Amino acid sequence: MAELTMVQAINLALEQEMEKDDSVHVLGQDVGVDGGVFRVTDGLLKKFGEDRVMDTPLAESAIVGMSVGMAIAGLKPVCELQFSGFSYFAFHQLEGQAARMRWRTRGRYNVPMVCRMPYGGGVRALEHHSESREAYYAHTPGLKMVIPSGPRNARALLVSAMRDPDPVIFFEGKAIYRAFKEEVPDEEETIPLGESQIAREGDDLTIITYGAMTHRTLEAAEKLAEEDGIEAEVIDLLSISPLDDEKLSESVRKTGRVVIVHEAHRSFGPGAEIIARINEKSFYYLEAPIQRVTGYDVITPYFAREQDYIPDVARIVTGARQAMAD
Amino acid sequence: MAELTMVQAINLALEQEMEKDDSVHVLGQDVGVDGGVFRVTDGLLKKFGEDRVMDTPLAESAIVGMSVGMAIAGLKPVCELQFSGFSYFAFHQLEGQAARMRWRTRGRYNVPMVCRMPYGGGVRALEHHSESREAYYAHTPGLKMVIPSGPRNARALLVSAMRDPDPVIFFEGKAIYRAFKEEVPDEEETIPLGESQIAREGDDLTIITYGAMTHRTLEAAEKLAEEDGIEAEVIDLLSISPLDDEKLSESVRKTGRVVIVHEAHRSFGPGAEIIARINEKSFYYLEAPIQRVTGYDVITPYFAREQDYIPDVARIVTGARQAMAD
Amino acid sequence: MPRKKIKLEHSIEYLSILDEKGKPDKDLDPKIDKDTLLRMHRTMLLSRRFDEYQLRWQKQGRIGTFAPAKGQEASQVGSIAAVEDDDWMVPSFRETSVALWRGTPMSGLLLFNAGYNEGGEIPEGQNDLPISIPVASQITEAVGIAYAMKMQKKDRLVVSYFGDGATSEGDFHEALNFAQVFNTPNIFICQNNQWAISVPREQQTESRTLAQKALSYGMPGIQVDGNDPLAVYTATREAAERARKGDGPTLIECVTYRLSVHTTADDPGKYRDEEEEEKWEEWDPIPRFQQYLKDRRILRKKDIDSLEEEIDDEVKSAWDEVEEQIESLGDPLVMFDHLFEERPAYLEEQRQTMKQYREDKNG
Amino acid sequence: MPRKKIKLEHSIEYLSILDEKGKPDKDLDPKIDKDTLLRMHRTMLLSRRFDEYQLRWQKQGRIGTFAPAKGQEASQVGSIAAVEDDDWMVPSFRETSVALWRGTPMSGLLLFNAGYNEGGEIPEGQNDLPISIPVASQITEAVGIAYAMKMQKKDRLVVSYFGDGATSEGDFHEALNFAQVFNTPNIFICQNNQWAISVPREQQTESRTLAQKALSYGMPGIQVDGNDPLAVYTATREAAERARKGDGPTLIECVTYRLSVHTTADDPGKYRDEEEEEKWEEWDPIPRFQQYLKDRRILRKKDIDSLEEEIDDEVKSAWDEVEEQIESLGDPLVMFDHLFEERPAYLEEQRQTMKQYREDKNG
Ligand SMILES: Cc1ncc(C[n+]2csc(CCOP(=O)(O)OP(=O)(O)O)c2C)c(N)n1
Ligand SMILES: Cc1ncc(C[n+]2csc(CCOP(=O)(O)OP(=O)(O)O)c2C)c(N)n1
Ligand SMILES: [Mg+2]
Ligand SMILES: [Mg+2]
Repeated sequence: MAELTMVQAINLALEQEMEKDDSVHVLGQDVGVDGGVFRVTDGLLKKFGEDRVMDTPLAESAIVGMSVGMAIAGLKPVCELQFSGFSYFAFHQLEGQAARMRWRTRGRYNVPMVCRMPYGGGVRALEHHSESREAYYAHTPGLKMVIPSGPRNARALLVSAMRDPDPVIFFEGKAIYRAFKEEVPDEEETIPLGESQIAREGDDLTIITYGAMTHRTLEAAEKLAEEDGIEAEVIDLLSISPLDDEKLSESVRKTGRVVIVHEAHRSFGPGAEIIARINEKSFYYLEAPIQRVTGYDVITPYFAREQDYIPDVARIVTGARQAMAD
Repeated sequence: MAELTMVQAINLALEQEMEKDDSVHVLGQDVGVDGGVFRVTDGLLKKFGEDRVMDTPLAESAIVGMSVGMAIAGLKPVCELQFSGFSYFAFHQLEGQAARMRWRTRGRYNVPMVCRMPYGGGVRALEHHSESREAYYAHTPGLKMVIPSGPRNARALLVSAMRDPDPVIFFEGKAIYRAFKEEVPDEEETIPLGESQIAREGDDLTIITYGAMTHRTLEAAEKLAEEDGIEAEVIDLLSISPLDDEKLSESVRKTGRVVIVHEAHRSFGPGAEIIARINEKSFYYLEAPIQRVTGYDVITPYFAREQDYIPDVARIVTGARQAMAD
Repeated sequence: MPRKKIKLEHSIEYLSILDEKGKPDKDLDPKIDKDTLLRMHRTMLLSRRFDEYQLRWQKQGRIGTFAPAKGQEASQVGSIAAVEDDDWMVPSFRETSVALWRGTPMSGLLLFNAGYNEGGEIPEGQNDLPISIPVASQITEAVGIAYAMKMQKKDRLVVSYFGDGATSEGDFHEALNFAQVFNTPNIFICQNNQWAISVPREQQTESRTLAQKALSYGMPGIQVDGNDPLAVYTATREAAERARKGDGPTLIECVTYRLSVHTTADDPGKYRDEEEEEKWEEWDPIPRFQQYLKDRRILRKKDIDSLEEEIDDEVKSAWDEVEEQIESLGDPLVMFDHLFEERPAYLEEQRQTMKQYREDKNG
Repeated sequence: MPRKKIKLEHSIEYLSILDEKGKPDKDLDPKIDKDTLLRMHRTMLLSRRFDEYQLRWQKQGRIGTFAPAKGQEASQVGSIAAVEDDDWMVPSFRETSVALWRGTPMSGLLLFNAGYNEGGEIPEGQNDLPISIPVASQITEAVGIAYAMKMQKKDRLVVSYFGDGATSEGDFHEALNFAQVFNTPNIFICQNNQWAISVPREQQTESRTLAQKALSYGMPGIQVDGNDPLAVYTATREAAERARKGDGPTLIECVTYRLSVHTTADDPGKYRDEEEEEKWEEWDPIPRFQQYLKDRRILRKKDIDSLEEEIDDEVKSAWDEVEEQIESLGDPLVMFDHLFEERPAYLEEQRQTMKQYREDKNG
């Protein structure tokens, strides 16, 4: 048991799985000698050698396409795209090859690969380094879309993702890479993909969120309890696709009021699907319109104004009060 | 005034605009000598020459990237991607360059380009030829996403798109390219982007749809009137982004019951955002859960089973009855 | 001195062995054994006849659109015959002759062309990827597979196919660069059939050859007469030897011609001259190869006649087979299979909806 | 005869003019006029000092991460000085020297690096695209602009910049192919600075030079000493002449070195030897160029001293300027501007929400 940052926890997951399973390979730009631009793969090259920790040329489509080929032929590639904002260079490979190979061959080939990428704002980075476009991948049949919210669940989810027989898109919130530490057990832990967690229990209101936003949401929930006496239940989705409909329904039916919080752009974003699911499954339990507290439908602004784009505690509180007031 | 198919109507829009405006260029694979694989650009090469009707090499990213450059420098490119299923090869150019250039330069450069592509099923085509992934583009800030439903509005919308100072993604339903003809006036017509049309008036139920699905929806509406005495209002969106919130609200507040019909995959699809908007703007008017009649969350099946994937009249009727019964 | 020519790693060669009349260059003849030669010939002929039947069936609406291999049989068979049966094969979408060589049943191809996903199933034991429709989309996969072979210390290489048009796509470039950097056992077969739908080779790129694109990666590249199965075989064999020795990938440009339509949705009359087609008809790889086989007394006129009959029966019975298969196929609910190993709840729900809907409709 | 070598359209040359001591090859010296030489020198020095100050300011948290041009000043200034002021310029993300040559105020660059979108504004009249962070992402745009120039019959060409790593991206390949096919007036400047973050040039691709990648497109390509402004200038000049004559694009590989960090988020100590850095320090383009200028008696030691002082003041006052600018900038609501020419209703709604929210918070 050690206190680890999320970067360290992900590193641990990779290291332990590579030790256990020879077929796991890590590949991407700067993942070897440099240990990754965020140091997530630090030390792996030394331990596992360059055949298994592969510094690739600068070409996202080939990184993903090569991973798909490796996965078909019996390896378990974990590829890193340096920022999710560059994954669109490989979009055709992700939607056209990774997501379809099992289906196209009626199960003859499957693609057990993980495509890791940092997402989201908060580290004073450049354009294209702060986006949160998980909806693209969640809308793509054949892909799973996972976003941990902290060291411990990041480790457990990544282990599950590496063992999953199908391609998993794995977003890592840059803002929480090193923001805090958590106890992470040495022994292996997994969390089934598709299962969310109740991050805080409450009866008055359901706040649904994930990734880096989970922490601001929890803060907001405390504030609501203190200042308004509102006890919010906070659901940390962990998987954006598949969505954990069951846990969502349960909570919504209990509280009747819902807020959704995400960094992603509002329109056609993850919040929309969550609203649609609740509409379908729990319409008659709803007492007020569901509130979306999200990024705006603008290009994610450069870092000086990024925090005005990303939902903050106050905006979440405002959204929650609105949901209660209606 | 002539009776035209949608292919002919789009061709007319291109021809008239190219005549009027020297800066309009058409480019893409096979758009010149061959007149486009669907013959949409037929005759243009002969009339305007190869400088303005450009057969390009086989590279989607360069087609879009080159168009962006042309647009920046004063031309008005209308590029064709052969099928929307291949647009992901250019996804980084669309989201990263076309959509961002105005914003990135604070308006110094704008990108008046149209990116046309056939979408959707129904023509017995191969894999990747039948998708309906407009949600990807609708979720992307800086892009407009337009889908006509027939010859006359296709022509009018394309003229608007070509004159729009910003990039427009223009989906053309293959299934309705030649399915029927409509009177299309010789004189210019335009429809403002972002404006939907009431395709059928009714007081009992609102059915929201667009593109090729509009016709099946209208058929379903007739059937509902005949068999159930239900008068459905059918809204043909025309623009997926921006959505015409006003017209949606008006209708929903009148009927209180809603069905959404689209070919796109269900989860994280356009229907989700429409539900979210209605939730936000007209929650208290809703009398029952909104029904989604959509494509499933599977790879669009090959053509032998495609019609089981695409919503048909009976499925729409079932969805409508459900919306009325709840 | 300060302005000097740079020496490249490789030079680009052109190779042909059979002349237009089917006479071989004696020194270069790869001396393929008789059985292999006959199997090559049979596959080429079968592919040709199968294309012809399929064109008819497509007109009759029995199958949907497809891409005939006519004219490219030598490029396809010459290359695939030069590697082992358990090497990997990664097609594009026009490799009928290759598929037949590998053992894919015609009924499978027909099923695919009739619009059934089940047609994409690769027979167990055959190390082939399925057809991928987007141009150049699985060249990177071929590199990944080759890398896996290397890691697993299997003596297997990967042959992958694509067209002249595909060389313009970014993925072609990225894949070949990766292959050379990771020194993978790949053979890249570019079937330059002179056309990418309506775009002629000369408009696709300004490089004199496609083979020279290998220089961009420090990779050996060679251009061969793609209508000469012996030349294609020889070049592939050499590439395979290099690959197996651990000397990395090769790009082979087969200069050939698409003698038929692009797909059945296409009308070449819109963009190319009949004269050009006629010129290339004279270079048809099948008669040329037959002449060579006859001259070597491996094949007689009457062998060809009886082979033609045999093939005719085979193709026709493939149709009967596929008709039966179609009848025995599951209902459309199968579209919910094989998305993931385990079907998640939301998909099962959708499946149930469809099931219910079909039951309501049918009864 | 049937196995023969193919002749390529072009051969690849290497060009250098200044030797390591700054002595020119007399025959090759492009004889640039004195004013231009001095402007080149000033820009290189300004760029160097500006980088140094920015590194400091970044450490102090005044600006965010950025990519220093240190070591590449000759590649950048040598090339941009060889074209006209109203030619187009398409940068990647490390072209500080180019931006300064073109007239971009340092305050604008600082504003950008301080995280303000307004810093991306291109001064009116300057035909430059803004920085684009994704590698290789606007090479295709450069081709589109060049095509537009050709169509509009303007005698303007387009110089675009990218690194060694960028040559691995598909977009590099697609763009160069399009440029040659459409015969556009493009000059592609590849700044081979030996590293793509931690990946050395030799692992990026196996081709001996990057210049030879031009052969893939039938395009002229040349490799030059990128730390020699005269060689870069000469090669660019030749390319510009070809482009203006309608003879199409050129690829120029400038062999140079990134003397500093990749960006301020990077630690080269993790992946490269100090020895290598020291070796390249000796080839620093600035002292070499200064020696040449001194030898030609265009520049004296004391001119350099006073120039250094001038530059120091200039850079410092740029910071004062940008501080003022930042204060005068609008509030974050500006993020809703410039998405579209007209703001659609849904965006205006979101803007109002933000406005309301800010008012509530502040008052
Ligand atoms: C990415 C992509 N873009 C466009 C198409 C449409 N398309 C199908 S085949 C083809 C031409 C391919 O030419 P080539 O690579 O020479 O192969 P050939 O058809 O000649 O065998 C095109 C443009 C496609 N399938 N995929
Ligand atoms: C598409 C894309 N992938 C990855 C990155 C992250 N990244 C930024 S710069 C860089 C290296 C670029 O190398 P090179 O092209 O040689 O340019 P240099 O930095 O040396 O100037 C990388 C990988 C990016 N910006 N864009
Ligand atoms: Mg071809
Ligand atoms: Mg570099």
